[in-house]
Parts: sequence; structure tokens; C-alpha cells
Amino acid sequence: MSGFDKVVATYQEAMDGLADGMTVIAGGFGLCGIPEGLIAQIKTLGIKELTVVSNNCGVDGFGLGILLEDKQIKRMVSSYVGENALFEKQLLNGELEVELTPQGTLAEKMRAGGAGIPAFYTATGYGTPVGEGKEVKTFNGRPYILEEAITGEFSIVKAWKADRYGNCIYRHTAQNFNPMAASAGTITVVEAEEIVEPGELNPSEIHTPGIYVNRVIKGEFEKRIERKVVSKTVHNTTAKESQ
Amino acid sequence: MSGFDKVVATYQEAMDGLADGMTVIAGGFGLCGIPEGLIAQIKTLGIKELTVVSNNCGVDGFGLGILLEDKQIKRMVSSYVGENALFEKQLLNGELEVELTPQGTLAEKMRAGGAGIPAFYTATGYGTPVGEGKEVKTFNGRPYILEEAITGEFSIVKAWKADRYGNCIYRHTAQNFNPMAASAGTITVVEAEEIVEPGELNPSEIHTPGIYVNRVIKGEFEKRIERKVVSKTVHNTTAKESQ
Amino acid sequence: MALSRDQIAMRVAQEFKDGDYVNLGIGIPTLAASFVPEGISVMLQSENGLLGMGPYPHEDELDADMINAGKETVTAITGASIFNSAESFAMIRGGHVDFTVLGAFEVDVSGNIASWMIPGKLVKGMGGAMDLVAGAKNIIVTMTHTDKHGNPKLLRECTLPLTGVNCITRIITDLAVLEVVDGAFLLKERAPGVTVEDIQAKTGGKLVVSENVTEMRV
Amino acid sequence: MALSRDQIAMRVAQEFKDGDYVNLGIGIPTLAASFVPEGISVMLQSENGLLGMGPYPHEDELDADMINAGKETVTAITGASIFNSAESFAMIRGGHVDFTVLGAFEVDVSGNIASWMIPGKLVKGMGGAMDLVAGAKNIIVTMTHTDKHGNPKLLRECTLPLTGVNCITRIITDLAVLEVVDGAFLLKERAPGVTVEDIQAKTGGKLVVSENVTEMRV
Repeated sequence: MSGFDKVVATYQEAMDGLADGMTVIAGGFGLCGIPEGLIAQIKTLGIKELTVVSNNCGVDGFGLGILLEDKQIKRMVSSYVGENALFEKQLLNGELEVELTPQGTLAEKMRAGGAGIPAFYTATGYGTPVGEGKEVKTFNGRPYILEEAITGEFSIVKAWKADRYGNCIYRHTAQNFNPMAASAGTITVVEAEEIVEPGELNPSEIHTPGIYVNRVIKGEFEKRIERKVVSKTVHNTTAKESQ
Repeated sequence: MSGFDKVVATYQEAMDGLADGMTVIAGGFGLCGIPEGLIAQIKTLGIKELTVVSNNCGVDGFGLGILLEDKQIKRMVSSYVGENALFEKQLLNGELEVELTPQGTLAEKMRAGGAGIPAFYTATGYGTPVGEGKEVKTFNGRPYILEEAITGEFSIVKAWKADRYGNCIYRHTAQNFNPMAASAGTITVVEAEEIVEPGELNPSEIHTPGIYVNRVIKGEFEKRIERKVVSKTVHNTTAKESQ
Repeated sequence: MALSRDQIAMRVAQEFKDGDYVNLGIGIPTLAASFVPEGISVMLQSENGLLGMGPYPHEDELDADMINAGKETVTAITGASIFNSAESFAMIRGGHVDFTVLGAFEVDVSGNIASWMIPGKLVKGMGGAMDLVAGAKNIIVTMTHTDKHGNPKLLRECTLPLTGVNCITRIITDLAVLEVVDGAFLLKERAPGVTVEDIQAKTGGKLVVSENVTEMRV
Repeated sequence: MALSRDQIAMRVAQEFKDGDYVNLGIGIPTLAASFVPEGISVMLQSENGLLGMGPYPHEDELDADMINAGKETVTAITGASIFNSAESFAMIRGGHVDFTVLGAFEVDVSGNIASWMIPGKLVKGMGGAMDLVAGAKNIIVTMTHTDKHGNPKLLRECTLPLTGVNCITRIITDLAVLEVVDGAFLLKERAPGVTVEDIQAKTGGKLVVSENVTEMRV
């Protein structure tokens, strides 16, 4: 099955073909489940005028935030941004555009992009600034707005384990937007903590089937924690009952 | 977490509330992954005028086919039917209506129903009898038709393992339509081969989170094979290479 | 006397029924998890993809791959499930989450809510709030009855950009419990020591006083 | 001479490139899996939720939970993945499957295909065929060039209810390989011993003969 071996050895190969002005869809939520090495490679390449679709834009000096340092991002499509000073500065300067999209709509737009659904109706955002200029249609007496799919030239994805065929599983809440991102890219690149042989992942437990994936690279991850909150009390983890 | 224990002891409790004229969404593909005992209970109850949404309608004497025997189904929404003589007879007699829906559109309509998406655009069926009377809209130069979501008063689902909270996993290709069916019912009933305690299923491997499930019952399954095809040759199962 | 944050959270928690799936916003809503009444279990949904959110971890349980929607480290309870963001919002948008509790800048008598954007200030985004108010079966807004300048936050019509329209059913403030009914705020409960007149004076939109205004149990 | 079913399947298999994901319909298309050329690997998608379909099982491997889209018992190859029907058609509809090969009653010069319904006969349904023709990047139709009465199945305009419009790019019959180009069938290859005139006589829609018609290698 040599034609299905998607493992590449270098970050250069992993991001080969990325060019100025392209759209990059990135998995991750905050700093959780982000393809750290692929983001670093985009910085290294110095590609400019990017549209980046990702729930957030990292923080100063880490995650997608590092692409702001050389003004590589022209436009950001996110549900929540501005966790870093540089982002705020570029936004206020007009050097950066932001398209704020509700989190669930963003996830569904990526999924739709991967699934060949060009548009769908949702109640989310109706009657708010998000709904302005969008088609409205009423179903069962309730108004909904039409939202269009998102696709990109590249998707960058962070997996826990990927096999050589590109089948991926994600760890805990590092799953988040990664499967949808994986489906919506013309070229989907997966950076995995571990690369395993085909057959090592249980077929029914695979989160992203390899058909969506073009390239797989093994990464080393810092996995920085954005908000470390620790409990000082003794607790059991079985229930939220009368704590 | 007593409020989340969804296990019921009898089929009567499992299907309590089902009434004439309701819509029942059923998981399964052919005879694979069908909630055998729940279907049998619908037969026992003698409920009539049902709309049944399921990819297929079983065979004579097994699966959803048994609901034809006492003419309990008024309308069938499926992608492929007529594997049994009784179905054909009732259809030709005008005792049974059929709404044929492309398989992928059917799956997506159920998913949309569960996900609060009232309608979506798809290219599937454009220009064919399926597209007749449906809204058409062009995206990127290609015409798409608008398809509406499906929901039902009841969904009946077959799981491999379910925990008391209703978290489910499915076995092999018995997954098929079951997760979408589970999401689209007002009351979702799961019939499982095995009921396990919360915590026995790995959280990241759960196919249907318990939030979609109202009742869980342990079933005994015949698991009839519709088309047994056996290979006589020696083969390895690694590849389709130059066999 | 106006209720404390903890007391508001305590009153919110009285809304929950055994077996409810609940999504709690940042701030007072999150506190409500600590006051779930005896004999009642709720399961917490975190919109980044976790159903069955547990307490914060101990130092030795910290895991960068285990966070909540506020990007804080968390744990999962026994019987939790973890899934992707599309599935998470399918649950929310599809009405499978029983309660959403969230804060707001303003609400109005039409059930509209403004909670994400103050023009002139930097806009950071709506996150999942618009999906939550569009999707949950029951939405509870928790907030102080007035802003820090004493101006009403319960209005005839929201002045800030909206998060959702016609979606708020219940408001729990430091002064009162109110429902949105027929284009008015229906006063149901008042905080101990707070008079109906106080509440009236601090409410911007039309207030209808229920026949039987009870005292909030906190 | 007209090709046999195996020979048609053999010619179909020559279309595949190493690393292609392929969905094969029932009949001749399924046979193509047996003729994948040396050095080429393809992975088979079965639309009921299996990527990496293997051969039929041995008697001792039979499993009611392991079937293909034709409801037959199957196996999975090492490295397969299994998923639900919505995910399966997301792959198909989203254009991730490289090739779909399927049979047809009729095709026409506009790239339309009719393959699921003959009025007056019992209609059993389209199954996944409409999704497949709407979604795959490349669709190959395999069929006999004429029906059993000798009537052409390659037409100016389909007469039967359609499965999809403007979607067929390549047709492989027992007589020829043709492409649909600019409102005509472009003849690219002919079966050994079959003349261009034979093919012309048996084709209903406009036929354009390629400058260099080669002989099908089977």
C-alpha cells in the first residue's frame, strides 16, 4: 500500500506548496491541540497575506500568535481572538481583518466544507450583527440564517496518534476543531505525537479516516497550558452532587 | 448520578409513549445493526399509521419487515426498499407510501435533525426526480437543492455496548445510521448487546454521547446475515494489490 | 439586600432538575455547579467538546489536553464523553442541552440578550455564546440588576449589539428572579430585604409584578 | 469482438492510480478490484461506512456486523477505518473519493446518467448512487454498449429518470472507451476486432472520433 504511505520526514515537505494569499484552516482550541511545528514552519517560510481559519489565534509568542510577528496573517476567521497584545495592535492599526464567527457555526462551516455541503441554515446569530446581510428563511415558524461552508488550500491538524495511511485519533479535548479542519483542506497535513503502523489503531475508534489526510509528520510538542487552574480540595471525580 | 441512569428493564418501558401516527427513526443498514427487540415491541404494541425513517425496511419476517405484517407502517422514508414481497404488495396496493431519499441525503437529514440544522444544500439529486419541487441555489457555479432535516418522536437504535448514562459504542459496520438516528429522536431508545457501568467506555471512543439517549435496554440479538458471501480462496487482508 | 455572587449562584442551582445537562458560562454561572442541591445530579457540558466536566485537577492530574471552554485545566467525571466541536455544537444547537446559564450586559422585554460586544471597546468575539442562546431549551441569565453606575440592565430594548433574539426566558439577578412574558419582565421572586419598589426603580423595561412574589431562598 | 465482463473490469482497473480511494458499484465495477495492476494500490470505500474493504470472509471469519454496501459479508484490510453513514457520505459528497465506478441503464452526451429507475417496474430506490455521482471526483460508467435488444444505451438524451446530471466523464463498455466532451461522446479506444463503424452504429448520441483511436488493452 505504498501509495497510501503519507508520512513525510521534514516540515519543508509537510508544508510544501503553501503560497502567499492562501487560506489555512487550523485545528485547536486556545493552545490545546494545535499543530505547533506546522505553525512554526509557516513562520519559517515567511508566507504572507494568509487567511487563517481557527477558533482562536494563539497568544503572544506561541501558537498562531507567532504568525502575527511578521504580519503573515491578513485575515482571521475565529470565534474568539485578542488573547495577545500584538493581535490587538494589528487589528486596531487595520493591518489585520477579523471575521468573527460563532463557535458552533465555525465548526459546522468547516464540517460542511469537508462534506460537500455548500451552505446550511442555523438559528445562531439571527437578529445579531452575525446575521446581517445573510439570507433568512423560516422553518416551523422560526427564522434561520444561511451560512456558507469554509474550505482552504491547506489544513493543519494536530493528532495524538496517526498511522501511515493518515488515520488519526486525538487525545481528550485536544480533539476540538481538528477533525473538521482535517476534512476541509485541499491539502491536509497532520502533525502527530506518535506515528504508528496501519492496524495499530482500532478501525472503529479512528476519529479522522485517512482519506482526508495528505501528509503526516511526527512532531515534538511543548503543549503549553494557557490557564492552569488547580483544585486545592479533595474531590472525587464521579459527580457534581452536593459538593 | 441517579438522574442519569437510563436503563429500563422491560421492552414495555423502553417503548412507552409510542402512539399511532408517530414518526420512528430506526438505525441499521439492511439487517446489520438493527434494534431487533425494539422493532418486535412495536409489533407487539400494534401501533399503526407509523412513519418509519430507515435506510431499508428489513426482509419478509425479520427486521422492520415484521411491521408490515399487520400494516403498521403508513409511510416509509428510505434509500432502498423492496427486499421483501409484502412490501412490494402493499406498495402496489397503495397501502404503503414510500419517500425515496438518497442514502447520503438521508444520513445528513437525520444528522441535521439532531444538530438543529433545519435544512442544508446538497448537489445530490439535483436534476433528478429527487430534486423536483425543491429550492435550487447556485454556489460557485454549481446548482444545489435544499433538503430539510428529519426528526421523529422516537428513535430506535442498536448499540454494541451502552453504559447506564446512555453513552454508546457500535461494533464494526453495525454503526451505520445508528448515531444519526440516536441524535434525531425526541425520545431515543437504545437496545444494546451489553450494558456496562459508567467509566468502562473510554470517553474519546464513545460514538453516541449519552445526552442523546433517553432509555437503554439490554437486548438479545439473532443478528441474521442478509447476504452471506464466503471466499474460497486463500487471501491476506492487507491490500487490494494485484490479487 | 442585594445578593452576593455565591447567593445568586445558589439560586441558579435551584433551577436544576435531577438528570439535567447544563452548560455554564464563565463567572457566576460556573459557581452554580458548587451549589447543586442534595439529591440532584446535573452533568456539565463544556462546548469545546466535553460532556461530564469535573472539578479542576490536582497538581498531579494537570493535562494540557484536558481543558474547558474557558481554556482552564479540568477533569472529566466517570462516565464522561469527549467529542469534536461540531458534535458539541450539534448537541447545543439541537436542543439537547437542558440549561444554559450565562451572564449578560443587557436583556430586554422581548427576550433579547446582549452579552458579547461593547462598541468602542475591543471586540474579542462571541465564542459559543450565540450558539448557546440559539440552542438550549432553557436559558438563564445571571447578572447584577444594574451596572456599576446604577443604570438598569433589564431594558425595554437592548442598546448593545445582540447575542440572540427572543431567547431569554429567565433572569436571576442580585435583586430578583424574573421571567420574560408577553413583552414584559414578570417579577417572581425578590431578594431578602429588597422591596418590589426597589426592583421597579432599577428595571428599565416594563415590569409586571406576579400575584405572589416570594422571597428568594438563598 | 465485444469484451467479456472480466475484460471490461480489467480495462476499468487500468484507470486507477497508486493511492486512489475508490468506490465500486455492484456487478462489473466490483470485479475491477481483482484486476488492479501490479504495483498499484487502491483503497476501497463501501458507503455503509467502511474505508479499506477487504475480500469476502472465510467461513470462520463471518461476522454479521461486517458487511458492505451490497449487504454482503466482507472483511476489512489492515489500516481500515469504520464510521457512520453521515461521515461516509461526507467523504463521498465532499469529493474525497477519487473514483466511483458504477453501472447504468443510459448515459447521454450531456454527461447525464440514468441508473436507478425504470418507470412501470417496481422502484426499489437509488441507495447511494445519487450521492456518488454528485460527489466523486471521477466517475466511470461501465455497461454494455447496447441493451439486450441491441438498442443504444449511449444517447443524445437520457429517456429514463436521471440519477445525476452533467457528472459522467468516462464510459467503458464492451466495445469502447469514451469520454463526454462538449456535448458529444469522444471515442478514445475500441475493443479488439471492433471497428469505429460498429461503434458508431451502436451509439445513439453524437460520436466524435478521436484522432488517435487505440485498441483497448485487455
